[in-house]
Amino acid sequence: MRKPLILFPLVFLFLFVFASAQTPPTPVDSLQAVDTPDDAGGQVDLTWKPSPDEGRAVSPVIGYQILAAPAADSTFVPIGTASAGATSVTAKDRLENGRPYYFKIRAYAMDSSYAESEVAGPVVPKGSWWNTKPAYLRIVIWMVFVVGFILYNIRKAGKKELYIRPIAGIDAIDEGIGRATEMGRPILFICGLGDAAQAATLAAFSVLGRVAQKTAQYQTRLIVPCYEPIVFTICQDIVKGAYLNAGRPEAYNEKDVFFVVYDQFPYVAAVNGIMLREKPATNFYLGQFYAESLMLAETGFEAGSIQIAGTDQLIQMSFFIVACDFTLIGEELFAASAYLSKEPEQVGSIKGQDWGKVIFAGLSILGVVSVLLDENLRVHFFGFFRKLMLNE
Amino acid sequence: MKEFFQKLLKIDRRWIFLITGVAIVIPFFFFIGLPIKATREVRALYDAVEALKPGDVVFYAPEYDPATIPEVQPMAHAFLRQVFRKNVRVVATGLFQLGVALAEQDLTLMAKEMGKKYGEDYVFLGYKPYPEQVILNMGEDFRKSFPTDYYGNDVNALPMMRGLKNYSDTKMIVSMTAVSGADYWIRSAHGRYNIPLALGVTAVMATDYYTYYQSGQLFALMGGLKGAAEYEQMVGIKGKAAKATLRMDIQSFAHLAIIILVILGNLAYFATREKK
Amino acid sequence: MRKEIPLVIMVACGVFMAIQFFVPHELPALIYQNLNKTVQVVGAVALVLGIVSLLSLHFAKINRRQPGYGYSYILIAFFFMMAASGFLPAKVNLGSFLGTGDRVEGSFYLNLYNYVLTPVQATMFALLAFFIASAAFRAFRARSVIATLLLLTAIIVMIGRVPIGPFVLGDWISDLADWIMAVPNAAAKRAVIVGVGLGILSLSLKMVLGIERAWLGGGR
Amino acid sequence: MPGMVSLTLAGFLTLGIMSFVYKDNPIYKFCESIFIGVSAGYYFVLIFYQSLLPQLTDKIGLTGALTDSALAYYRQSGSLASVQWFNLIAAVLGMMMLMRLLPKIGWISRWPLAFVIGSIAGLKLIGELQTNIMTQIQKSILPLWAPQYVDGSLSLAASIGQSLTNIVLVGGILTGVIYFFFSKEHKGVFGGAARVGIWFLMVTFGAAFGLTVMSRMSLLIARIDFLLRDWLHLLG
Repeated sequence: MRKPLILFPLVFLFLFVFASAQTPPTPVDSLQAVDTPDDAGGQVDLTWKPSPDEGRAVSPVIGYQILAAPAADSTFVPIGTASAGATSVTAKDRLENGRPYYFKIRAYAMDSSYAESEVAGPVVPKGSWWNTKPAYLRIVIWMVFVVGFILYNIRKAGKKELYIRPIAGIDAIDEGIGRATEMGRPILFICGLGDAAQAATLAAFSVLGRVAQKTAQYQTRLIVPCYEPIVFTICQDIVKGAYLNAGRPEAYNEKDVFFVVYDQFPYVAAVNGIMLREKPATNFYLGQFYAESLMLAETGFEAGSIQIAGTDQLIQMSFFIVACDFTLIGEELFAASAYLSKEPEQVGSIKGQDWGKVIFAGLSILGVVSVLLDENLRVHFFGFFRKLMLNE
Repeated sequence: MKEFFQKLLKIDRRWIFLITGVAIVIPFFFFIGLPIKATREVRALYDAVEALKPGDVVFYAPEYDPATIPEVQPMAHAFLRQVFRKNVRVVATGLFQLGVALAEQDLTLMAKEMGKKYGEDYVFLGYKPYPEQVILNMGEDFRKSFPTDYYGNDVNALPMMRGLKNYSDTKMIVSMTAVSGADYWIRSAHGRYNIPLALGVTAVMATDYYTYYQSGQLFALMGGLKGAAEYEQMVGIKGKAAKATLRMDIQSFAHLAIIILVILGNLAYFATREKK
Repeated sequence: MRKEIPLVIMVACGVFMAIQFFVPHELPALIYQNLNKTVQVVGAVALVLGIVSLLSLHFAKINRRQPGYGYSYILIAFFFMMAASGFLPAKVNLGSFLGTGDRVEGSFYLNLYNYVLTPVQATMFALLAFFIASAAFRAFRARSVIATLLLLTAIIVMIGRVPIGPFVLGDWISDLADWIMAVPNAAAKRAVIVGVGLGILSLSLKMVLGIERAWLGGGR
Repeated sequence: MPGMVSLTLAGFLTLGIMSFVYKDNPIYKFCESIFIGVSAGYYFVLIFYQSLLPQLTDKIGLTGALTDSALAYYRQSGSLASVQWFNLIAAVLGMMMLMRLLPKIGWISRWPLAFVIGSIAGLKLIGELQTNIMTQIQKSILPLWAPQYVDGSLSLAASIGQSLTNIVLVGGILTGVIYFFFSKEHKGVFGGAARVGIWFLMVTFGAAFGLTVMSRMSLLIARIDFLLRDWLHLLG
């Protein structure tokens, strides 16, 4: 739509030269200009009442041109257009923050005659420091609730022992390490194919920390082939640190935490090769996984390894459930670090998450019930909650 | 009988591989042409594109690698054919490192076929790592992440990019994707900048993204070969070009083979278990 | 100091990124965009580190004459061939079947990509079909309620989503498959999303607050 | 141009990689090494040209930052928007990352890592809340009794159908969420609900698996199509 509008002035010029009789239209009325709220600046909202000649029979108004100038008496330059029928526009071009601007609107008629409105302004466009749109306010409300819950529980956590239900996949982690130690075979740990930006990868890091600490104690070999370069550097730090903490820095082998390749299938080819050659006793697949999940898990099965998997990717969970011995489903992966560490702050955060689920469930039930209830009650009372919490 | 079942339970997986392979090869020689119905979620994209005016711009984000060509490319081709046929213009990125070359090939091929000109009818911006950041940057201005396009041209020098600042100057974002990058589009492009978003995904991903379709975050969703076959039929692609339609037939038999294997496995499991 | 400064940097960046979401002003937006750019640069440099790790691993294998060290020669040779061809000027002609240098159509670099990486990727992906068949055969046993549900829905979806299902059994099978996709599937998926969402939220919060610092190495 | 050499290479590699389905063997190892070497080289070049070079040259990066000193630029233009500060930061952090190669000061690489991880964690904090939690609640609020009208009159069958669907949806979401409760023991009614929740999860996993079969089969079909049609010309 924009391109033809840019051509308007040219067309008008052409018509202006060759038109014979012209009847200038009535200009637009009540032009108002205000700085656009909740923006980064450089924008001004203009509103007006349309020219009554939009609908006249002889050469009706076919479009508007927006003009701006730094002073009311200086030269106005076109900065945008609006089509006939429009009553508002946000001027975006050629406006700088912190400088005053005056605006007027030129109504063009079919025969290229035009009329200018009164000048509006001055307006100083500026950026806002806080987004006051309701959608953003609701996010703040939610932040206060959910983050508040988590923080509250983290603070409270030191005072008394908190219960966490058993999670089979997490209990299996120690078993897996024990098995490898008994069999004298290595452990393979894969942090997934996600980058360090993915939460599942971050969750895998903390499990890797625990596993590395144990393998350092038991002197079991830990192989960590990495996919993403940043993840690789972090894994090195984690394993090295864990061996240091366990008092066995000499047992750390830098060549066992290595970067393979940043490409899905070459990576799988390499890891499959490692599985078939090193025959690890236990394989960990924690983090973000894609199509390779099943190739890894099936090869691991062929190699006779116990396999423990966890991911937040729904589809890959289904593969892991089918092909692995233990699977951490979704949030269980995120609970793993807290569960393993038993640190009060960590456990507290899990409790905070549960409270988050309570509000989720509570709001859903409230919503469902309110839909069933009397129209008035719903609109006035529960409607308040919905407006407060939900972007609809 | 029991012995047979016991053997079946311990069968070498290479036999399973062989059976699967045979079940796929044989139907290639017997084309039946089973009927395919268009579903609501696929039709939504077709209708939305049909409703566009010539000169409108769509943002197109192909993110699939050679490995997912069979599923995603038929959709991409059908979609591009329809878009170019409607004289709608296309701005594209390729934010998946393995798919950049493919994205470029697809666009060039379809544009050539439909007689479209680079820089006027379509623009390919190319690849930058950390897709989510790039997607967010483009919500401010395409030029923030892509001062130059894939071919190294200054973006401002391309006629089509004039007056095209960010997503809000496009009518919709359509991503044909086989990677989790789809999440970024939902979260950062639709979530933050509120542009209508449609996805074409692999059949695997369809489960994941169906929720987003239901919740309205996606206005349309195409899943796998089936979605592609439906789209091909709506756009009216015929003959050899309609790859998805042809292959849906064979798919049926492959599925049957697996189901029979699972049933056999269960028979064997129950037959041997009772005797213990 | 080796752990405190990174922690401070992380907390500062984290808090800033969270808050900037609510600030439309151009200043935070500007910082934000440039932070993103920085993330890209750091990622690119990390890849260089990764490649150094890969090469040093294989050079070490060769030096120590570890079993299979011969393959390391091949890996290293192909790496340098690929990298060199990518950096060679386009003018350099490597011969009729190798192509030219640089990353232009018909160059050695793109030929290697098209004729080595691409077909092998597609093949490996296709191999998954075999793995799925074997996994399904091995693991889909109606051992318990849970296992039976898994098996049954898999079969219904498999048969309902291909043309032969409705063709033989009638339209109800594809309707049932669609209903499973649309209703129970969507319901459970939302539960997973909410759980994962809370998990990520809490993890991010712990990161921003500096409680979770596994990434710094060695826990506490 | 690509000619026989490339095609033969492609065919050889394909078979070599496939051979591991049978068992690990020297040809597989050989192909694996080629595959990794080529891929590593490919990304090395790609990242260099597509992200390192453009970010660190021109106006946006190292050379820019070093040539026209950031401060001078600021004084001259007076506007923060055009300052090159950030490019200097990016370049310095990139350099710090490289310090890993030197064992003595390798620890400094944690700074850029902290930078990356912190930025991402902060970004996620809001993003997750908005897309994955708020939106999902909104969509979970459904009427348990959903009257459906066909041609203006209430259709009982359709209403019951829709209501049932809604009840299953709401029930599935709630029980699923209960399954993920960690701080309460799963027993009694609560445990029963959690059990129903895991049933729903299993249905989802089954559906995901079924769909995946579809996806993967189509890939294999395409591969075989290529073999039979384009390579062996067995099909018309």
